[in-house]
Amino acid sequence: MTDQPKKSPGFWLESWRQFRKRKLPMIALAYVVLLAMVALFAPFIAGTKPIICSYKGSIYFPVMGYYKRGWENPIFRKDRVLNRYPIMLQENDPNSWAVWPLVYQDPYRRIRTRDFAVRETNDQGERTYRYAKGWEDYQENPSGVDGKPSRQNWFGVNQQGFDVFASMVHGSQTALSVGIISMSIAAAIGITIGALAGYLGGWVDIVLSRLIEVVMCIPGLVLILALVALLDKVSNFHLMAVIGVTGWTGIARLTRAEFLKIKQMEFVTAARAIGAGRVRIMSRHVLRNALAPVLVPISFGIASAILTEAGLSYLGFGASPPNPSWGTLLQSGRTAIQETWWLILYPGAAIFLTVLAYNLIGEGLQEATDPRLQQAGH
Amino acid sequence: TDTPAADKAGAAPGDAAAEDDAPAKPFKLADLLEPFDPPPLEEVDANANWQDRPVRDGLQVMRELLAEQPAPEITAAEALKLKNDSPENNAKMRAALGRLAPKDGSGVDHNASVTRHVGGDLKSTNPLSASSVTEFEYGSLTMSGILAFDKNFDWFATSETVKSWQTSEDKMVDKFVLRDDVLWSDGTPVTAHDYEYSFKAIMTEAVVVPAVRSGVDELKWVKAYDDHTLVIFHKESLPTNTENMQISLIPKHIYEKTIPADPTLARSKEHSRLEDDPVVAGPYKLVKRTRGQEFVLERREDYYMHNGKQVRDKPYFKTVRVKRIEDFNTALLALKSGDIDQMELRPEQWVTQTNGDDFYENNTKVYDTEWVEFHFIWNVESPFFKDQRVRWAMTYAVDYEELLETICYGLYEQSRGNYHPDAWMFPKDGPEPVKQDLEKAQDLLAEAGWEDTDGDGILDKEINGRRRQFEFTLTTYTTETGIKTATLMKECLDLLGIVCNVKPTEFTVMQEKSRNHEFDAMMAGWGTGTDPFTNQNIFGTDEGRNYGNYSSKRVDELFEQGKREFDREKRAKIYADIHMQLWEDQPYTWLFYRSSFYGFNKKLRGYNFSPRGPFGYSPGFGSLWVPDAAP
Amino acid sequence: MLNYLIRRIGIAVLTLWLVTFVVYGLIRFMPGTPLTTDPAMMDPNRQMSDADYALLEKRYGLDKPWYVGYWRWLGDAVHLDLGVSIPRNNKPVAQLIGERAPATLLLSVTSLLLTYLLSIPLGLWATAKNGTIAERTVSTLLYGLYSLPSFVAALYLQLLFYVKLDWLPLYGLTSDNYAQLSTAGKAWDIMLHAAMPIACFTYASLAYYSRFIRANMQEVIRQDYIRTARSKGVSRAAVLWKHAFRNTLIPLVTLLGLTLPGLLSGAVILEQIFVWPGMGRLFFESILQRDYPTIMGLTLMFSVLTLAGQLVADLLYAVVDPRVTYQ
Amino acid sequence: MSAVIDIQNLRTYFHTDEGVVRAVDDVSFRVEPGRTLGIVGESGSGKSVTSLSIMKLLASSAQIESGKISFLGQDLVGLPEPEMRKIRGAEISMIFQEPMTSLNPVFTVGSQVAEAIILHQGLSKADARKRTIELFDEVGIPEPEVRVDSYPHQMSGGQKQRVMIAMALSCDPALLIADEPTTALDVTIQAQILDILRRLRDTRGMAILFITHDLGVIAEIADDVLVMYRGEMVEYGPVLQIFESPQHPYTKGLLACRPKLATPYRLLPTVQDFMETRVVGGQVTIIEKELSEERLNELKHHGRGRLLSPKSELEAIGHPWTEGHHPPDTTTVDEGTKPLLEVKDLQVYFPIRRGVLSRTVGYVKAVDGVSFNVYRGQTLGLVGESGCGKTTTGRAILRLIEPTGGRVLYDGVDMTGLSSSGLREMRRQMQIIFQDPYGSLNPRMTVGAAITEPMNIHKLGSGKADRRDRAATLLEEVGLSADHLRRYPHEFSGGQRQRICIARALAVEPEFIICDESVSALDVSVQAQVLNLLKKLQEDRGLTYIFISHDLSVVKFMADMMAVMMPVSDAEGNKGGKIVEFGPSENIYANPKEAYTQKLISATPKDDIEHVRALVAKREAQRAGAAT
Ligand SMILES: Nc1ncnc2c1ncn2[C@@H]1O[C@H](COP(=O)(O)OP(=O)(O)OP(=O)(O)O)[C@@H](O)[C@H]1O
Ligand SMILES: Nc1ncnc2c1ncn2[C@@H]1O[C@H](COP(=O)(O)OP(=O)(O)OP(=O)(O)O)[C@@H](O)[C@H]1O
Ligand SMILES: [Mg+2]
Ligand SMILES: [Mg+2]
Repeated sequence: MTDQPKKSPGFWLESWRQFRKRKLPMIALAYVVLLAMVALFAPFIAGTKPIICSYKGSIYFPVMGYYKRGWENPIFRKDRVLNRYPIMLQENDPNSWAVWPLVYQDPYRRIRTRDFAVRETNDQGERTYRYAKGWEDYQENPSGVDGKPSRQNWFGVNQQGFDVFASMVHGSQTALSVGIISMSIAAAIGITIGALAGYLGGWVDIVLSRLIEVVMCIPGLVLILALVALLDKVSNFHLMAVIGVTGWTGIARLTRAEFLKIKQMEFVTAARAIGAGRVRIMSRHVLRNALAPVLVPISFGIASAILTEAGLSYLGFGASPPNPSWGTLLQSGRTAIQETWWLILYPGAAIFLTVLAYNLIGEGLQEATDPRLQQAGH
Repeated sequence: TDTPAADKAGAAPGDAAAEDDAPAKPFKLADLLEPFDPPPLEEVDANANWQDRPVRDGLQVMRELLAEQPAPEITAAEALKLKNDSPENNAKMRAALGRLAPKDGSGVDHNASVTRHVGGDLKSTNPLSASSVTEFEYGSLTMSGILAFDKNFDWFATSETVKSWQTSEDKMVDKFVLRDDVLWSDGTPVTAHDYEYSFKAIMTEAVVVPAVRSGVDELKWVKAYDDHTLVIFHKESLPTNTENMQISLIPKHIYEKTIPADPTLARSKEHSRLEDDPVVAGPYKLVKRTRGQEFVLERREDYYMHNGKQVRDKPYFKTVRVKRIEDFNTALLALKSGDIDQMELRPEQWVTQTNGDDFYENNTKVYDTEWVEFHFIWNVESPFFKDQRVRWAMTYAVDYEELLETICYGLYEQSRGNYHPDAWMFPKDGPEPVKQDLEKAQDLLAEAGWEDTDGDGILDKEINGRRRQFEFTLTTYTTETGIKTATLMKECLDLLGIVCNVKPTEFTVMQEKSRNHEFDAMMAGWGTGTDPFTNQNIFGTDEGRNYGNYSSKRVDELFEQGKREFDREKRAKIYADIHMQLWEDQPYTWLFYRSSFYGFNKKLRGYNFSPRGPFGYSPGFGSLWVPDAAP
Repeated sequence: MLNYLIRRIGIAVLTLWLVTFVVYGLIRFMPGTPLTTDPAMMDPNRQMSDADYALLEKRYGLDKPWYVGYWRWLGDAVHLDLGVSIPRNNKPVAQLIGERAPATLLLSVTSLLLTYLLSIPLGLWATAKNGTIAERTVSTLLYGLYSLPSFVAALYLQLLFYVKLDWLPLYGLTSDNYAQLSTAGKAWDIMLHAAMPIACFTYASLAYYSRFIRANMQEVIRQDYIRTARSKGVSRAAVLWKHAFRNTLIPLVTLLGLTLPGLLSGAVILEQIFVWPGMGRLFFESILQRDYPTIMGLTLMFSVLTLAGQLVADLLYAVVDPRVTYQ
Repeated sequence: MSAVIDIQNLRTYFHTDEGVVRAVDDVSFRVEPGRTLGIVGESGSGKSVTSLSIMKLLASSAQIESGKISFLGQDLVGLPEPEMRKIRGAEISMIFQEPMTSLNPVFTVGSQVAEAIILHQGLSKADARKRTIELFDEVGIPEPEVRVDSYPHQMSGGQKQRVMIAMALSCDPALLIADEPTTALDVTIQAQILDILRRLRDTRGMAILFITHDLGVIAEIADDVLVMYRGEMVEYGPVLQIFESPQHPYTKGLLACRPKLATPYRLLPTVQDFMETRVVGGQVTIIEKELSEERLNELKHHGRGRLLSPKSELEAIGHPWTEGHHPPDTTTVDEGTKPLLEVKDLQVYFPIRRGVLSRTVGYVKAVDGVSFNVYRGQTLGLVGESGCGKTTTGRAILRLIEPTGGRVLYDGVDMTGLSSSGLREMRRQMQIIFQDPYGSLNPRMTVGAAITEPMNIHKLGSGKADRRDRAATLLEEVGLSADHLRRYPHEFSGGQRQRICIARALAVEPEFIICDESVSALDVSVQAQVLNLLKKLQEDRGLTYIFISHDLSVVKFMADMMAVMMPVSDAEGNKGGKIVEFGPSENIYANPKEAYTQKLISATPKDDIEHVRALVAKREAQRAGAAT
């Protein structure tokens, strides 16, 4: 043989190569990755616990307390710092120093003056505050309609005075995980069941189609309420599980329909003729060609899970509060929609960008997996 | 609009669910009552040594009560120009706008109509089926009973229906002489027999009554000696007997035919028809009803006119439209545009959205304190809250300042225990409001043995040989204030090293868990009864509403004493003692008293407030009026 | 095929049985009964005695184990008796559903029609113009709409069309003076009332449907037979509409089948905001109140619709694609 | 006379990830009304792309780089799409090379033809339908009234092709572009089609651009011939000139490679015997070669002679073995040997459904009681009218469709009773090359993946790299290059796809292959190469083939035994595909018994120089007659 053939990279790798060439989907992907980073490092971006501090001669990382409360060193509780790091560090140890998160705000509480000042009564019996050094400019968060975006509260505050920016930063975890995890569950179940039903047909189809119908018929609300009634602490994970476990039926039906159509095609017969097994035909031959209608509900599903979470919060069945999620923020903005526009605008924009991103990725994926599109120089 | 289901049920009386209960119990009127043979009237009269009780006109009572208060500083027109942005303005506006119409009804626009707003649906128009606020509201407009209480919870017989009211000296018998000019809306006169029949129907096992049996079942017997003479026999001599005599009234001449055939009150054709075209005895009559949406009442001319003579005050409105708008934002928009004339405002609506000209253009707003307190209930049986010190630690942990200022928008007052400070039974030197004191809380917890021994930041303690983390669930209704308050508590407890999981819970689950005492802690609220004895079922050992399992011998004894004591002064002392005992034991952490906020259309006048809000008493809604030349 | 239908219906009955069984078990398993809230709703002065409570429980058969309750329900349901709503004063469930269905259908059918009417041309247009600036802008706009929750959009609509412009009524199904209107006036009145809810129902699904159509179209327009159609000189629109679109009907039919049960399910939040007497609220309230007969009645109805939707979709597959046959 | 189409220096390139593919590189020609230009050339040389360039129906990655296409004086290159649409279908129509995928699966074939008629001739629906039926009848579709309502998947390959022809002819275009329009048609129908084309051309002055690889067909119809090679035009001139004195070595090769009915060769000469191409720095140089005596000998004597069924069986089927009657190297299978494949009374019925409830109202008896034996190492040729059930037979043997009745025994194993895993095992040994190469390739799989997949499944080769090497070798063996591994099916020409399918079938090294019209789309040079390969494999590995084709010369070249299939009416008048003649291929050619077989043999186009001369002379005479 004269020339060594270039390595052929396989379907998914090739798709990725194609995907990479597309500008918009790549931007969207970058956005999602950025979101993931924000979610991961949320306490570093917005929080009230120092990232790193020197206190009484040792170095601590109180910020870890956001991930797991035990990771915040117990010395702070013993010294009754009680979440008032700015002032208490200085009060307890004048030599201490600390590196603070980008924004001194907390998604779980309102920032109050006592965080960075001690209340004193002066000789005239008036109340004054002694501020921690370097914190003199800080103000406590306003609440409700007074909480317009400001230098300190970039995106304003909500009714309770919780910082919107901090809530959104920490809420990106929910936004990301609720969407992706629930839809991964739904897609995995939906595609598998739809593929089996559509391809195998016969009694398998009869049984699986009934399963789809049963799940479709059981009202999701009943399931969610039953679950919420049962659990003491409803976490986002539970919601993801419910959304995922109930949300696959549409995907399954679409997959099944597509499989019904594609299995009649000649190349499937050809695959059978070379002795390919069912699993192989389903996964390598049919599924690849059935992606178009299935990618849409998945990419929208990721986005709509975020909205579902918001809707559940609206009805009072969301995750246990305080649950900094975009949905709950939006929801809380509803009560005074004319005044607190920032509670609609920022989370709304974030949801929009995310919906857009997932859809662009979905579109990109669809194009990237379609070899007939690949040459059309983008 | 009859469905086969209704027909079938109508044809086959009895309840489907009870079908297989071996020999289905035949319908027997008043089968829940102990047999009793009321003595002849002469005998009753002879033994009673009657003492007269007040027979009053609700509006007149109100006029007198208002007269005791200082005269309004400003006129209504001035009040309507004011903005309600300070307690002073609120007081002025309430006084000015609360003025009642003159007794003779002059200056009242009797052709006016009003559109009210309710949050819940009118499920049934049958007085026996009433169970929720909306139905009792409907009842107060369409029915006129024999008894009522004023804004201070003082009882009287209503002069619209009653000529005289007497109680025997031993408080075991009450006698009413009824007026003969009250007619059902179908023209039949209302008689004492209607009351007797209503009572008996309520006390029939087969008849489905969700709520109205309570209280009435304390009565021994109700007897109509003739059309006008109604005598009520009690089981015991108690100050609370008066309340129990509130019998929901139904027309005997109609229901004695229909109830035996359909004790469910709803399934038969006839009952379905009555649902939408009820026969009423009160000032207004139902003319239209769209379930889940609205119902419309119209003034009955034969209510105040009898044989061409005016025998009662003419009700002020021609039509009363009651709309159900669940969504408070929509309701507020409707109020602003004049689509509805009155609504209860949410606290956040009070502080936002109702301060601009768009609100004041058509409306004004007022508020008043209600005797509704909110609290955390601690389940005394739970391993965490058995210890009184822990409960106190909880009380000290609450950041009241934040709670009142931010969550309650500075609108509410901090609660100081079981009874309201304005109430007559509140102790003279009652407890002072608690201030947050985390150090004290920490110390109390430490005393109770809760300490963070493993350095994970969470308090723990050895209970029954096992180390337990201090982690509990705080259940709350899915209301905004509830969730916010619970969230604040979580934040506060977090500082103490206690994990508190906030769990907003739907009403039914909350109720179920409460009844079964399956909770650690719960955010809840109690409204007030008309009498302090009603709190017995909240704090008495093993009582129905004692969800937190609180038990104190002393409190139990005091309640029993209070129930039998007729003297107001002595009762006040007894209930004050209860108050103090409860405060010491802290089965609850009392948080705040809720106020009620109302938006009214500018045309409306005459609204006043009782500790239960503007409508839950006599005359309540009946005092609202629209001046002749409404602005 | 007739055999197929009969078999499918037979299986559907079994499915229905399974669904109702599971749902009944689930709702009985949830804490609380229809009576739980009754004592709490009462005047603080009054308290329901345990005896009264037990009496009520017995009356509604709640003292029996749940499976007994199920069999009873099933027995009645087989005789087309859906029972009566417990908290709604024994109103027959069939009547309740009957009262709510028209208002719900008005919204859902109109909005479904609108969705299809708008999204099909949009989808086709987007296919033809794929990648152009105009198409990108429109898609982005639609995604924007999609991400705006309807409970927010509803409020803005109310502010705009009611408060600012005063064009549309704020809430409800009819005006107060509805009874006095002429027939045409009545229809117009209802249409005005329905306008905002319909808009809220429709706008979000536009993005979804048009994107769905575009995705499927993109797969099809690269097939050889599209080239054939073009070689015949068929106009661009006809190529898209007739040749390509027909080939994307299978997924679309599936989607239609999936939306069919949605026709009667209503939307809790929107109905609450617009005080719309629809199924969504009824269902939601019934669940909250543990109104077992009503929940079951509604579940049964939804299930029948769902199953019908699936069956119709399966039958339509063979109509829209001759290659698919019934086994 | 002004040209209908005049192309000058056309260049059409594909811009792909791997670089520019110069599919058409500087091609110029013109066709006058009433004349036919035949385009021949190597598979993949740019014939289809040229025609698509004229139609402006190129894939989005293709671009006309330069050149002029003028149609009736109008420049098409710069013509806006709406204008172009008016021309398409009405003035220029095209028969696409792959009829299988070119029909819309959800419309009946009739409606697809009628659409064009309604569109361009403004006929009513009913009239259009009538006209469609007429057209169907004209192009030889049996039972046209019924067939108009068939869907594409219900028709055989040849039937679909005829639908495409009907569609193209429906509007009397000024220019007809026919891209391999008769590949899937048997010769009788091919002759019928050619007749129609000729008639239209002569009576209406239609210009025809006829792309084919069959030089016989060229001889039959073309006035001028254009020979393409690697995107370039290598020879262009009147048909006689090309046949008489081919200039370019490629043309010479082409003329020599074609298997003829009377071919003496056992292997075929290929173009490589006439020229050598060298690619030096992207520049292709062609070096002419002479077919050496030595090579000729090799071709004539290499390879095995015919292998006939055992004598007893020959006896039974009416072709007794008579010593001396057979070519000297003919052998028979030993008596008592078990046949490798036994087909017994095979039946395949397709239900016909009607009405809303799609009740079954009858059956298409595609295969109705077919029996035959194939012995190890033998090649069975299966010929027959298009639509008679050849493909269906092949599929039923492999149980790709469930037979309605009958039995298939392979190596003693009953195929009809096998479980799915058993079947999968069998498919290691039995392969089929599908008639529809494009449809049978997964559009989302590269060619490399498609060819290595069977090896993966059956665990052949030692690893990924090894499999890829084997795939590359296979591709080269069928005349493609290893570079093609990374490409997707849609990036190939029709003939290239067909070769990919052959390579895929060979990948598992099967012992039995059904070739369904497997070389029909290949130009003679590549066809020769592929046929040689198949023969060589048979010799080396003892492969067994069923060779389905309508091209009798190819079948005769390949087959030991031959079966002729035909729809035969039974007592009730229902037609069912049956074998009407079965025997040693030499015998059948020499002495066809069935009238149909005779017709087939006589209708085979001839391309010997005398015949071409006669044809040309006749045409000239006709033209002269018409002119006066
Ligand atoms: N979409 C595409 N992308 C890249 N290359 C392509 C594409 N389509 C065709 N080609 C290449 O262009 C060349 C010319 O193809 P074309 O279809 O014109 O061949 P052809 O002469 O018609 O061959 P055949 O006789 O096999 O049909 C081939 O080498 C083919 O591989
Ligand atoms: N799925 C189907 N439904 C109905 N009829 C079918 C179906 N598939 C094939 N047929 C019919 O069966 C007959 C045989 O078809 P088959 O494809 O075997 O023909 P063939 O001999 O291979 O023809 P060709 O040479 O044209 O490919 C044809 O008349 C065809 O119309
Ligand atoms: Mg070609
Ligand atoms: Mg064939």
